[in-house]
Amino acid sequence: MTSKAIPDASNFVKGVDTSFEVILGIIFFFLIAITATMIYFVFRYRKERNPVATQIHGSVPLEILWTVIPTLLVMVMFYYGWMGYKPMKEVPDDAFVIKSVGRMWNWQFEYENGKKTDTLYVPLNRAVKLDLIALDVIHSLYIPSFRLKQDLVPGKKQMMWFIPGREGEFDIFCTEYCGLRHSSMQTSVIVMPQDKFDSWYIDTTKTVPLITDKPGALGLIIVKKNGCLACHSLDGSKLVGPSWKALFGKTETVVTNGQTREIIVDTAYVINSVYNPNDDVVKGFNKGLMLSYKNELTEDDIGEIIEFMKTLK
Amino acid sequence: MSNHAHIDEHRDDEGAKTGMWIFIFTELILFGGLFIVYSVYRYLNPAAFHLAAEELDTFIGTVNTVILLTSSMTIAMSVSAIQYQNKKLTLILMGVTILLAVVFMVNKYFEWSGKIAHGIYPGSPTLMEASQGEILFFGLYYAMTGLHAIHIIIGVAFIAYVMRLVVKDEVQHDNFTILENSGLYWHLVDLIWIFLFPLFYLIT
Amino acid sequence: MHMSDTVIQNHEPNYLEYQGRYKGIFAWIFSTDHKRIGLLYLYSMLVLFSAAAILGLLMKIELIAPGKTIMDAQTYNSFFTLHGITMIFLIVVPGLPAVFGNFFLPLMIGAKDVAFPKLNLLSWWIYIAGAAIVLSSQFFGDGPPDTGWTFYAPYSFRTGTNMLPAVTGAFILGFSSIATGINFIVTMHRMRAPGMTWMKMPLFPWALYGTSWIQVLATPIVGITLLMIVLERTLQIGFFDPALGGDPILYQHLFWIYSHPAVYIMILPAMGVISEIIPTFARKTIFGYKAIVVSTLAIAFVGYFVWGHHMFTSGMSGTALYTFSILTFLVAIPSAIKIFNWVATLHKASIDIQTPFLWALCFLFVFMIGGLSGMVLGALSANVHLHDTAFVVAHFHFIVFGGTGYAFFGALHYWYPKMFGRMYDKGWANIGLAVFFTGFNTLYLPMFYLGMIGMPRRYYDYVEEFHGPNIVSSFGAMLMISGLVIIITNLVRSARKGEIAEADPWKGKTLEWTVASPPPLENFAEIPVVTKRPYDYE
Amino acid sequence: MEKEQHTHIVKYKTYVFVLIALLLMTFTSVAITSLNLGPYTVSAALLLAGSKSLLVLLIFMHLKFDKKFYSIMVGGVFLLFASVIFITFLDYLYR
Ligand code: HEA
Ligand code: HEA
Ligand code: HEC
Ligand code: CUA
Ligand SMILES: [Cu+2]
Repeated sequence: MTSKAIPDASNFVKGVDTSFEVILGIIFFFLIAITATMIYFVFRYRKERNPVATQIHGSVPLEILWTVIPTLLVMVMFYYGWMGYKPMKEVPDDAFVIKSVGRMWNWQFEYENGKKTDTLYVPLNRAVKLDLIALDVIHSLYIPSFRLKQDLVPGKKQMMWFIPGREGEFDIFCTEYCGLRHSSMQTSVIVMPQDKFDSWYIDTTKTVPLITDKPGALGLIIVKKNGCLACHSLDGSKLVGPSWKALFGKTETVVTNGQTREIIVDTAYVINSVYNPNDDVVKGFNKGLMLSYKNELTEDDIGEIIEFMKTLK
Repeated sequence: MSNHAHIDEHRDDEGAKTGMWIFIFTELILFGGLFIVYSVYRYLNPAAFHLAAEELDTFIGTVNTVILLTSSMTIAMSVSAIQYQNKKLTLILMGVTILLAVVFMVNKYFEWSGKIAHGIYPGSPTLMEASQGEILFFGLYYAMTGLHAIHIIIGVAFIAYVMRLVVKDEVQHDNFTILENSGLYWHLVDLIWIFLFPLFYLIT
Repeated sequence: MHMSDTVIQNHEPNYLEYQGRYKGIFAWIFSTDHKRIGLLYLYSMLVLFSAAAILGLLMKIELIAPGKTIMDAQTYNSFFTLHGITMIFLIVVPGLPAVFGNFFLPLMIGAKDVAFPKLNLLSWWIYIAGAAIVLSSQFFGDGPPDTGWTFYAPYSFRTGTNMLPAVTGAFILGFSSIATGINFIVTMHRMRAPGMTWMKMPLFPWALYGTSWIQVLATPIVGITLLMIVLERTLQIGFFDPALGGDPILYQHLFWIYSHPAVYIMILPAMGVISEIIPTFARKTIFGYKAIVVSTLAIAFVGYFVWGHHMFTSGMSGTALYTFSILTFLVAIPSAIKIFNWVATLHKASIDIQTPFLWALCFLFVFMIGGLSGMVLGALSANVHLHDTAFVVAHFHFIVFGGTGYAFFGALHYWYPKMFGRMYDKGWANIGLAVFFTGFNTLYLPMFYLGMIGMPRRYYDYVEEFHGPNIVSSFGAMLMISGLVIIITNLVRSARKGEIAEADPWKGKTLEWTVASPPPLENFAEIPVVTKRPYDYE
Repeated sequence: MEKEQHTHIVKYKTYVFVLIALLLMTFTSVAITSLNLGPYTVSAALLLAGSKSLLVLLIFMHLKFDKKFYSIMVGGVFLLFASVIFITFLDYLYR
């Protein structure tokens, strides 16, 4: 559909683009023909050239003609649209399943062997099925080059599937408005040949990074993978949540059950903030935006995050 | 016709009635939106709706139905009464309608406060423990009967206003469209209840 | 009905001069005269339109380059929200009926006023109250709302911003819309001049008739839906919150059950205006009067059943998907019929090319682009790719701004001499139109392309790939605004300085041209008796 | 505008009969639900509610005595609403 369109980027590109082109052909014909007729009439029958109008009240055959023909044409359009769409709902049984989670405002992909990434890796020429889960509000996973889009609705199981046909990296956007950083909810899908994909898939060293001497390095990785930085800045600027700069050890004003109080940010407080974000809501911020990470993060993980926070002086 | 004020007070009884009917359609559709929500959630949670409906008291519901139907009759009769030029009867019938409406509201009050005393109200801890279907059922119960109750209050106000006009002889046997319209409004309230009743009280 | 030669030269005060019980501004804001109410709406809307349009311009400036240009993301999000709410709920939905419907419906059917003049004034007051409440959301609380005009659940009750006033305001506006609808329907049923049978009624009133029914029968749905959002936010009643068992997709159903018919509330009166302008300047009766009437009613009716095309990617059932897709295609047919009849009217006409006619021609062109791009969106597979991209934004600006907006300006230029008794400068009007039209296409055509290559809508920031077309588009916005400034300045200036207009400057044949310009207070000294069809040039 | 005369006066007796019919139907529907007819309970209750509302519309609200035009409008509105519900359920029934 675009100048850079890759006809086999996925198995759906052809169906979608065909329907698009058929419709485009029909509508361009009408647009040009009608505009041309209109301009011709205005030119030919302007007052100067045709001082007296001929009164014509209508014509039943003509009305029938221009009702029936467009009706047939729109049915053609419907047909192509439907044919291009139908395969999108017919998933092959042997598809490679990846759990895809959308939350404000990042993506996470979980593979069957437990690997988790924020970029989608898929094998070339193999049916891939994404199980789509939204944790907070509606998001929508959109891969323009694949001509694919599906909303992720909280509380509802959705899926999409495709067979990638070209090696390379393609954009993924979130196309359902989901708040402040909706437009930054981007990532990409990386298509690799099966053998390359396999070695990537088996390689677990990537998920257990080398523990460097630098304190907090592991914490930073955990933070990145869970998308905390979508809401928390490290440099003191205010995003959706409070900045983490010099957070640990500072005195924070929070609202607990409607009561305003002061507390010192210590380990227990951070753990509780991550597990039950709505217990103590930092003054000046909104309740309900941060979700609990009870199922995602262990206390050890949070310990690493705290190590990382301590480095942010 | 030279300098006198702009005449906008032309009288058109049929037009006023048409307007009232169209307004009634908008009210029906307003409730219609809630009925759509109700039917979808009922379809998705049949068991929970069943269970939740047991909580409601069919007896109070039936009594209130009888009350509303009777009040609907009295207001309809008042239109005949004014046409027979029986002012006193008209006023009595309208008064009875209002009285019945008040009884309805008193019943409603006891019903609601009973529920609330049991800890069943939107956002209550008891309800939050319940299944999602039950939360939806009671959410809809409060929203729909609440909106209906607001309509009762508006209807009573409307009828009371028309009663004043009858007293002042501004509504008479040859000029009673506004009485008819207040009656139409009251029947609308009745009409909605006719559906609310089985949907909430009788699906056990 | 030929009364153009017997215009009543009375010395009664016209509606602009008349002084009643109140003086000064009160003579306007408490007037029940349909003409004054029409102008009240016109002025309120011009102010609101300018405000919302400037938000649009600022958004375009922001989008001229990726990353932050002049505002941050939160501001951008609240801008398109307010822009969308204002444009839709405050301008294009009420727009044509409230301004031109109020002013011209009674004149065109030979009545002295609408059926319920007091209710009519009340509608305006409700409108102002609703507008004030919507706008108040900007100034207090936790910041301007940021949900988009669609208020999708569950985001709309998760966000911490000031949602309640926006939603409540939109809810209140619904009553204004409903009251106007009721008023118009009854007016047309009860107050047509003697002899004006339904099939002798002009097409603008017909369009208003269809529109009014949609207003009356669809608006309550959005009313109750918004009310549910309010209850959900304040009382924790779980209507749409998945955590409480609600279904967010049901919210979308309810929202679009209203909001799709609402797009026909916007376009039907616009089509009505075009059906008036074309025969007048073609000096020719309209081609296929009955076909146009029938297609008006058909659009109003079928338009109720296509709402699902806004939800093709939301995860509806397959059955619903293809039903909605087929119905979407079918609803295009009546629009097509109208286009064909309008063009056929030009055949063997004797066309007087004046500013309103040029607006009508431009309308036809941009409306076709907007409507035909709707065909692309109605096709399931193309929609999956294009949904929620800039393509949709281009579609609806072409059809909402290009359709309703152009018709609004066309109507303003057409009826201006009747409303104000003066003529604008035709030269400047045409120059303004030319600049505006060029800018319009430069602004929105690139957005079709952006959508095709995958740029999502409601995007504050975008990847480098989308930069080029965005520059062109932003440039177009500035060009278009220059055009608008010329147009509006010309109109504002001419209201005082323009030459005096005669009663029937365009040689129109409908009843409003038979009275003086500006019309006398009571419209008709004597109610006319209609014997002929509306566009009778024989 | 000429003024139409409301000529038809409904007799008190008619209203009383209608009320009796309405009450009977109410009690029937209460009785039916305690019988437990399974899935038919709801349809029976709704059917009765439908007949009740028809009576209210025709007699109490005078549709029977008014111009046809009112009945057509009311019918149209109910039809429209039914179609909207039907189409909404095309989604939920086939998910
Ligand atoms: C005035 C308002 C208006 C009007 C009249 C229309 C008219 C139409 N609209 Fe549009 N639409 C909107 C306003 C409008 N729309 C808005 C505001 C949105 C976005 C909402 C949001 O998400 O914020 C939207 C979104 C929208 C979508 C959803 C896109 C998405 O989000 O995925 C779709 C999908 O089907 C659609 C389709 C159509 C169709 C088929 C018509 C048809 O009625 C068009 C009919 C007209 C023609 C077809 C042209 C004239 C005919 C001819 C030239 C003859 C030849 C024709 C043929 C042979 C077919 N519209
Ligand atoms: C009537 C409807 C209407 C109109 C006319 C417009 C007009 C404009 N819109 Fe609008 N737009 C919408 C309805 C409309 N829009 C809707 C419904 C949305 C969706 C919102 C959502 O997503 O929720 C939207 C969204 C939207 C977006 C998408 C945001 C996004 O998805 O990221 C953008 C971006 O560029 C935009 C831009 C513009 C621009 C530049 C104009 C310009 O054309 C405006 C130009 C006009 C002017 C600037 C006028 C200036 C005039 C004066 C200064 C005159 C002075 C006055 C007097 C003297 C009296 N609009
Ligand atoms: C959707 C946005 C969002 C995301 C994602 C998010 N947070 Fe938060 N966070 C907030 C908001 C808003 C607050 C302030 C309100 C509150 O205290 O609940 C907050 C508060 C906090 C606090 C308390 C800060 C203070 O100043 O006292 C901690 C600690 C925290 N978050 C940790 C995390 C961690 C760790 C992650 C990632 C695993 C994370 N957050 C992801 C929005 C987010
Ligand atoms: Cu996630 Cu937009
Ligand atoms: Cu639509």
